[in-house]
Amino acid sequence: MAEPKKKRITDIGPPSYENFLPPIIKKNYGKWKYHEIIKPGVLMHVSESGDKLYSVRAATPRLAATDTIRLFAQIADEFCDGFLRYTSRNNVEFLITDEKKVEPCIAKLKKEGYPVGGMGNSITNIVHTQGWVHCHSAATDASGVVKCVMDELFPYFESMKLPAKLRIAFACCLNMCGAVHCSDIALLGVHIKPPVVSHDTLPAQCEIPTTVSACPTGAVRTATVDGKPSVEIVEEQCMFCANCFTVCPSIKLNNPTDGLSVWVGGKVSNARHEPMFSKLAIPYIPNEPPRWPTVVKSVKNIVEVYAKNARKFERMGEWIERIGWPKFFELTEIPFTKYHIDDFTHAGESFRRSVYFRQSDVRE
Amino acid sequence: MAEPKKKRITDIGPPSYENFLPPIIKKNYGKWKYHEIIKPGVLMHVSESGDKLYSVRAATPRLAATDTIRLFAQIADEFCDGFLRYTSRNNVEFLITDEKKVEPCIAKLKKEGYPVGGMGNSITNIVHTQGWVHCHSAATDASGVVKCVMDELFPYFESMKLPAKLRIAFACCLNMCGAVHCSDIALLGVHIKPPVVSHDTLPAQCEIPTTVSACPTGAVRTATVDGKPSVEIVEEQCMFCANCFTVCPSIKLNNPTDGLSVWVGGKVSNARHEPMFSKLAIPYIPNEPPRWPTVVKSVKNIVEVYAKNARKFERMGEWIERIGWPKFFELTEIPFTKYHIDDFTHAGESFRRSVYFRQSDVRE
Amino acid sequence: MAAKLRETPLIDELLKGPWPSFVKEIKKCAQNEKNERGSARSNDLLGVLERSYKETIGHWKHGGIVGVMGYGGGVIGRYNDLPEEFPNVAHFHTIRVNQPSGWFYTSDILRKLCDIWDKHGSGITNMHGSTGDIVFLGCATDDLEPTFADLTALGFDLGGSGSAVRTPSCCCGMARCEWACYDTMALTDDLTRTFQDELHRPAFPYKFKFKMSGCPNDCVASIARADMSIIGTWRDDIQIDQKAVADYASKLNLENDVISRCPTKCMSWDGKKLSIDNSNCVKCMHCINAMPKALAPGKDRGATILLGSKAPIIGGALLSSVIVPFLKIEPPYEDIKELAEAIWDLWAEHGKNRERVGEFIQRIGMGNFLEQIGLEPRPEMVINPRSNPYIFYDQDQE
Amino acid sequence: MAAKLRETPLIDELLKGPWPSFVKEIKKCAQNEKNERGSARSNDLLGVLERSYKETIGHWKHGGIVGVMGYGGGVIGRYNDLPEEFPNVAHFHTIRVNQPSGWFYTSDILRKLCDIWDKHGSGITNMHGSTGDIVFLGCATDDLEPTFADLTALGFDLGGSGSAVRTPSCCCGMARCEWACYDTMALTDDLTRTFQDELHRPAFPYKFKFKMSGCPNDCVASIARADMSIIGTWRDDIQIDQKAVADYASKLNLENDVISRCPTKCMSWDGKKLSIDNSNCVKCMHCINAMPKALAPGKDRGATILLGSKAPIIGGALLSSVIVPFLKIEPPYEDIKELAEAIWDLWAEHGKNRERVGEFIQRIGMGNFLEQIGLEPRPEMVINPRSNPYIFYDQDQE
Ligand code: SRM
Ligand code: SRM
Ligand code: SRM
Ligand code: SRM
Ligand code: SF4
Ligand code: SF4
Ligand code: SF4
Ligand code: SF4
Ligand code: SF4
Ligand code: SF4
Ligand code: SF4
Ligand code: SF4
Repeated sequence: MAEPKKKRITDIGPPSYENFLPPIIKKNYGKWKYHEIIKPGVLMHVSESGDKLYSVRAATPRLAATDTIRLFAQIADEFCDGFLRYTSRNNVEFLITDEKKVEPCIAKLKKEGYPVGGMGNSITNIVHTQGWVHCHSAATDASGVVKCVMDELFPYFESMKLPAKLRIAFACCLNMCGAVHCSDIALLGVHIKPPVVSHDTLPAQCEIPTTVSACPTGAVRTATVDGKPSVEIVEEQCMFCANCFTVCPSIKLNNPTDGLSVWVGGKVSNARHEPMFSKLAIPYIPNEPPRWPTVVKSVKNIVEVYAKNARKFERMGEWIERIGWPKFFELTEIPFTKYHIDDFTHAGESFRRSVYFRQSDVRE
Repeated sequence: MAEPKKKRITDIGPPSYENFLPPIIKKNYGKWKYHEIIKPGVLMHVSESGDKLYSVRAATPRLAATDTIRLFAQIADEFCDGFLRYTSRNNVEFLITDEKKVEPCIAKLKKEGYPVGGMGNSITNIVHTQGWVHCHSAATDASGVVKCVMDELFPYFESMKLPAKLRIAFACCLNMCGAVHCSDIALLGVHIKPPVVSHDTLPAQCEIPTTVSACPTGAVRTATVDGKPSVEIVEEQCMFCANCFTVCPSIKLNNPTDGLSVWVGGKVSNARHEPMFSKLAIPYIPNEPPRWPTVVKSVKNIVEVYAKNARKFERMGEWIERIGWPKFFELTEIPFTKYHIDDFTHAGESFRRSVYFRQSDVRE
Repeated sequence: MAAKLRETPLIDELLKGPWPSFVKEIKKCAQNEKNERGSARSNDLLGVLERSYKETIGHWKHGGIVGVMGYGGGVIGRYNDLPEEFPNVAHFHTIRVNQPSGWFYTSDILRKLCDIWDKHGSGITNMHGSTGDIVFLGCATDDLEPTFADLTALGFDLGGSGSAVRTPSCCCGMARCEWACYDTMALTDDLTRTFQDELHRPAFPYKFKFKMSGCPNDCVASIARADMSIIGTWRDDIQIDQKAVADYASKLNLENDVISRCPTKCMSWDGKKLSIDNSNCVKCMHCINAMPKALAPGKDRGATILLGSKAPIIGGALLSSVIVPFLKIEPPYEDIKELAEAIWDLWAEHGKNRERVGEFIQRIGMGNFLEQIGLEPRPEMVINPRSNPYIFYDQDQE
Repeated sequence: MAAKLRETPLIDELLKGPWPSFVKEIKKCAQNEKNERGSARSNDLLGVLERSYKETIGHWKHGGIVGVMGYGGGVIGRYNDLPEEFPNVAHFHTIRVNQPSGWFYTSDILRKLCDIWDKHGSGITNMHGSTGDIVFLGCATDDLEPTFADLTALGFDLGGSGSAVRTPSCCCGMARCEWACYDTMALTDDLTRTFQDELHRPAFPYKFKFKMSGCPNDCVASIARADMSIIGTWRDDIQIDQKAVADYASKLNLENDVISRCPTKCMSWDGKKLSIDNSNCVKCMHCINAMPKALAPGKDRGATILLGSKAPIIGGALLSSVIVPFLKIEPPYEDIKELAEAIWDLWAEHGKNRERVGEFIQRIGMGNFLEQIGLEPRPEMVINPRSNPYIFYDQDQE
């Protein structure tokens, strides 16, 4: 059905959030007094006026069918006068004014397969990226790994028994769209083989100087192949960052040998300790679809060792800093390799430049 | 008087230290039990055997006339059976076995103008370098500045009233032979004008490629001057490190505008806190011979503010870390400038990448 | 009627387990009777995915330049490398739809968005993309413009992509959090509106992201993921309700859980009264987080502005660093806008291609950068002053 | 008879004040009747210095290649740029004389050294140079060889200069310190003797310094000033004399001064007994320093070996970093010598001109470096594992 031609609308920006705020929020905007997590997945915010807002947080796989969004809309209609929001970590929150509706709302969500939790000292949703579902750059799948890891860590989503919040993030390549560089545990897709160049298509598809200068280590060099201008890769200089691939469609980096690495100890908040980067724990695990058993086992191990040893309020990185990295590797039984020692631009900043460490009293 | 020709002796190394150890040390070598500083400048070491060794520490200007060394030898004969040693910071220590000789030894040293002290929580001798006395590279004099600063800080040498040890070091150019990079207070000679090239002599005296590659910022470029090969300096790129000057005698960097900079908060020991680099406090003070009043005043100010505010056992850097750099600049009234913000290779590592700092409540 | 679902034994393994399954979501779309073309797409997506699971390799190619008229961004082009086998996902672009600030919705507006996407696309979404957008995943080239027309008619617009301002995002702030030190949602909305042109028409050396967090807990990871991070803070004294502290004292181990965890050890508790040496408080939030009923940020609130965080490509990841230690955040936010524009002008002129602002500052030097944008150097900008002696002394003054 | 002293009104200002005056020392030499040539030199030095003080600029030129036969180092050439005016310091080289370990002397040996220097040189010395040598300051080219002959006859030899092993130095260690975890003086003496060739005949890309400290207090600043830093430590429990602790408890505020200053908070004091969780002790020495009569390092002693510290020229200063977390230090020290030689071989082959070992390791990567010299990677070598994802995965293995 053809619609009548209208003036093209552009640059209007998003609709104002004010259209979507429930009355209780409009009334108490900026006047909340305190909050309490009344049970896993349920926040109660109390306002200066005494008003109370209950937020029920449910997991989503982020990748959502329109029908699922319609389901959430219907649940919101049933329990929250139609008001809901999403969180910065892809959970959905139902904004309830009437305390009596909290439990029925939870029951409904669980029934539909969207569990409630991820609050307080728990493991909440994994921030993640596209993987094999959509991105050309992916060294691994995203949603699949996330699903398997969360299936295993599920009890930590539904409870609040960890020493502190534990944030997991996932990115399928070194571009790190999942911003895994500051997470308690980060999973990162990695390529481990140098790029392969299609010399045939390259002259037409790529700007050679851009491609050469894209490489941070100078591993991409101009070359003439079969009389045509192209580039070649100095393999020893490649650290598989994929930057040449990003700027040149004739370069291929994806390879069945791709896999994942595991990083630990990052954080974003300023609470107690300044924000920290995640640090390398496991350099490489092969892709093992459909259930990625080694990744799952490795993450679970780290979570359990942390849960057992960290003190209350201690995020992963704070705990490791207190006990020292040698102890972390000892407790988790993860082997320490040359890959763990930084060798990029600022490598030297991570060297231990003191005698200030725990001497193990094991004889050499 | 010609001596008979002998076989040339080489590669014998220094005489063994064993030749010079007093009997009490030979006997108790590796068997000292504890020590006490019985008064400023006097250490008592007690051995497991109960033996006691008294070390009396006297200041020297490091630059010593042979006649002064002879004087020390004579004092050692008088009080220590001829045994003495120098310290890693250019003090001289008289190794006394007979407690009764301690006071007379001190009296003699003081009379000769070599004061006793520099122990415990004091300011000991300033580690320093050649300056205008000997080095071609010097942006300032060394011994002269040291003399003026120590004249002013003298009460801190003779007493032990500081919160902790306070180590001062001095280097007359960025080569930092005085290893000023890890001192509580460091004085560093600086050039602030770009090098001047003698195009006449350069072709004969310098290897041009070496000279060009010596410059860390690429400010030295090959050039042809009056038809002869030479180099030119891109002035905006120069940060006055003198590395081109070191490798090429036709480059001159010394200039009457040279001066000094002041650095604070470094340490070497592992006690409580890992070793730390010194950080920039005052970017530039002109050379003001003969008594360098501004340097002296500046150092004294920093010492006094530290002495007044630091807690017991807190080295300069530990104190500043506790109170924060904004407070340091506030208390010392030293202006904070763009020069204080690093802009060299690892600059970014020193940026404040958190919101984790003390907010001053002064309105903007 | 929706086509028969493809056989996908491998990814069907991902239907198992307690965590909600994305495979189930794609299957819902593949079976969506309201959306015939879309369900065929989703069905092919299942096939592609199964194939990737078998071969441990992805099947997507570099995107080309696709988009809507007059916009330089908002759409990510994506093509499949097995178009014969999976014709319905031969082109399978994503549309980034700018979310409302704070991700608040009504059921009504969500349904209308779903209607648009069922009409034109695969029915698959991301709620939300990592930058904050509503992501419509799987659009054919021809469907882009009609989707856009329906979106704008509903009051929505595209988000950013390419070398442009990216969709700003924020924590829920004052809407639902007692710690918000400024109105994150209002600022986000205002900046998004003000910078529509910079958002839709890439003109920078590289992308530029804004993220607003209401307090140092930083619930949108602003310090790690935004070229300009605006993080709420305060500069007077933490508000204390001593009675409430006393209540906590019976539930918490005040000494172990709060006092000794204060990073600057500026708190003390004598069994009756909690004292805070506010001049030494670094606003870390820990004590407030631990006792939300008893403590609250001060009353003289505002934000710290930081610049430059980014993912590692290619010099290594950066966190944002302090550029304005404290600023009152008040509409019309002219100071923030002027600051952003001054930065963009300088960066647009001197930045290299694909050089983020954080890298640019490090390359030209913070001192120079500050001078150019007209800010004073402040010791709060650094952890410590320089330790290397390589100072570029000015030559034009003595 | 010594010449008339030059008029030096400016530097005469430095005769005033309580601190011993170097000008007085130079004047002593200028008036030294035993040493006529030397006193003339010293007198001219006063003149040069006065001139520098007037003009605020130095008057020394680059050194040329001067030295003693068969040695590539040990002498620093130095020429004056006003030879007409100050002919006696036209050449004014320094000789570096290798000090005995720990700087211990007898009055007898000092007098003999002075005799040699009065015979051949200016009479001016540095006790000691910053690397540790006895420095004879102000020697004419012709006097170098005779001075050397007299020195070797007395049992002394030259120290290092140029791209060679530099004069090793050490703290007094077991000779006079209860905390020495190994025999610093014996090791220094042995290494110096073993590496005479490497010390006297520069064959490296740049200088290489050894410094030995007996414990983590590091009284020779080894961690900041040595390419190889050997710092004593222990790995069993700190020795505690509980009675002595109790005595301190009456003098010190044990809680404030010791317990709370322990960086890992691994100590506790119940009013009677001091307990240390030694598995968390980082061997910082603070508690031992604070209570030398009560505490002492453990009995299982040895050293940590670190590599690479240096002054800033040209990539910025470095501190040494851990390469061997713990090693028993026992004669004949074969392990240390082999390690040093393995490092030199690799560095000599692959190091760039004027590249110190610390810079070399950073350039080729610690992982590669360890592999080449045959050491295992250990987590003690880093503050933390890498945070950037740029891993050079080996291609020769799966
Ligand atoms: C809803 C949400 C903001 C939003 O606008 O969407 C949110 C909401 C709250 N956060 Fe947050 N945070 C949210 C993401 C974050 C993030 C961002 C992230 O994880 O990517 C962080 C930084 C994490 C990090 O450091 O890596 C974050 C770090 C915090 C902290 C600091 C925790 C710490 O000890 O480091 C607190 C304080 C606390 O929980 O004690 C906090 C506290 C809170 C409070 C209690 C604030 C309040 O008074 O309402 C809210 C409930 C907390 C809870 O879930 O336990 N929120 N919070 C986000 C929920 C994500 C989710 O679905 O799970
Ligand atoms: C004699 C000497 C070693 C030598 O072989 O020459 C020496 C001797 C002692 N040192 Fe030292 N230190 C000596 C240079 C150093 C240095 C090196 C330097 O300053 O360049 C350091 C590192 C300084 C730094 O961190 O920047 C040094 C850091 C220490 C420390 C750690 C202090 C701290 O809190 O950081 C101690 C422990 C203490 O004093 O409590 C210590 C302790 C000692 C003791 C108590 C050790 C002992 O039991 O005998 C000795 C007397 C201390 C005193 O002077 O107060 N010594 N000491 C050096 C005397 C220099 C001088 O003439 O003043
Ligand atoms: C869709 C999204 C991932 C997701 O699943 O959520 C995404 C997807 C892509 N990102 Fe991203 N980035 C997305 C958020 C991020 C974030 C997170 C954030 O914004 O908070 C980051 C890290 C923060 C940052 O900006 O540094 C991020 C850092 C990158 C980078 C590395 C940029 C850098 O300077 O290091 C690239 C590479 C590039 O720009 O060439 C990149 C490139 C890409 C491209 C366009 C691939 C490419 O090389 O051209 C991806 C398209 C995937 C696809 O086909 O669907 N993406 N990207 C996110 C945007 C959704 C949205 O609009 O809401
Ligand atoms: C004499 C002495 C200073 C002193 O007054 O004590 C000295 C003097 C010179 N040093 Fe040094 N250095 C001296 C100890 C040091 C130290 C300290 C140490 O060894 O503990 C350092 C810092 C530690 C280090 O090695 O990094 C030091 C770092 C340098 C550097 C910078 C090296 C670097 O890699 O950063 C240079 C520049 C060079 O090698 O070209 C240098 C160069 C020089 C030269 C040879 C000047 C030159 O550019 O050719 C100086 C000759 C001065 C003269 O004419 O008398 N000197 N030099 C010290 C040697 C005396 C001795 O043998 O005992
Ligand atoms: S992390 Fe890499 S593979 Fe994953 S969505 Fe981003 S660019 Fe694509
Ligand atoms: S993957 Fe990265 S390191 Fe390797 S060649 Fe490409 S750009 Fe260079
Ligand atoms: S610091 Fe510089 S000027 Fe001073 S002695 Fe060393 S090289 Fe010469
Ligand atoms: S002084 Fe340093 S920065 Fe300046 S030109 Fe010479 S080498 Fe380059
Ligand atoms: S960042 Fe602060 S203000 Fe915003 S939601 Fe989180 S805790 Fe609340
Ligand atoms: S906010 Fe943080 S720094 Fe401030 S008092 Fe509370 S715990 Fe201490
Ligand atoms: S380094 Fe240790 S062993 Fe050596 S003198 Fe200093 S305190 Fe004693
Ligand atoms: S040596 Fe240092 S770390 Fe070890 S117990 Fe003593 S104070 Fe603590």
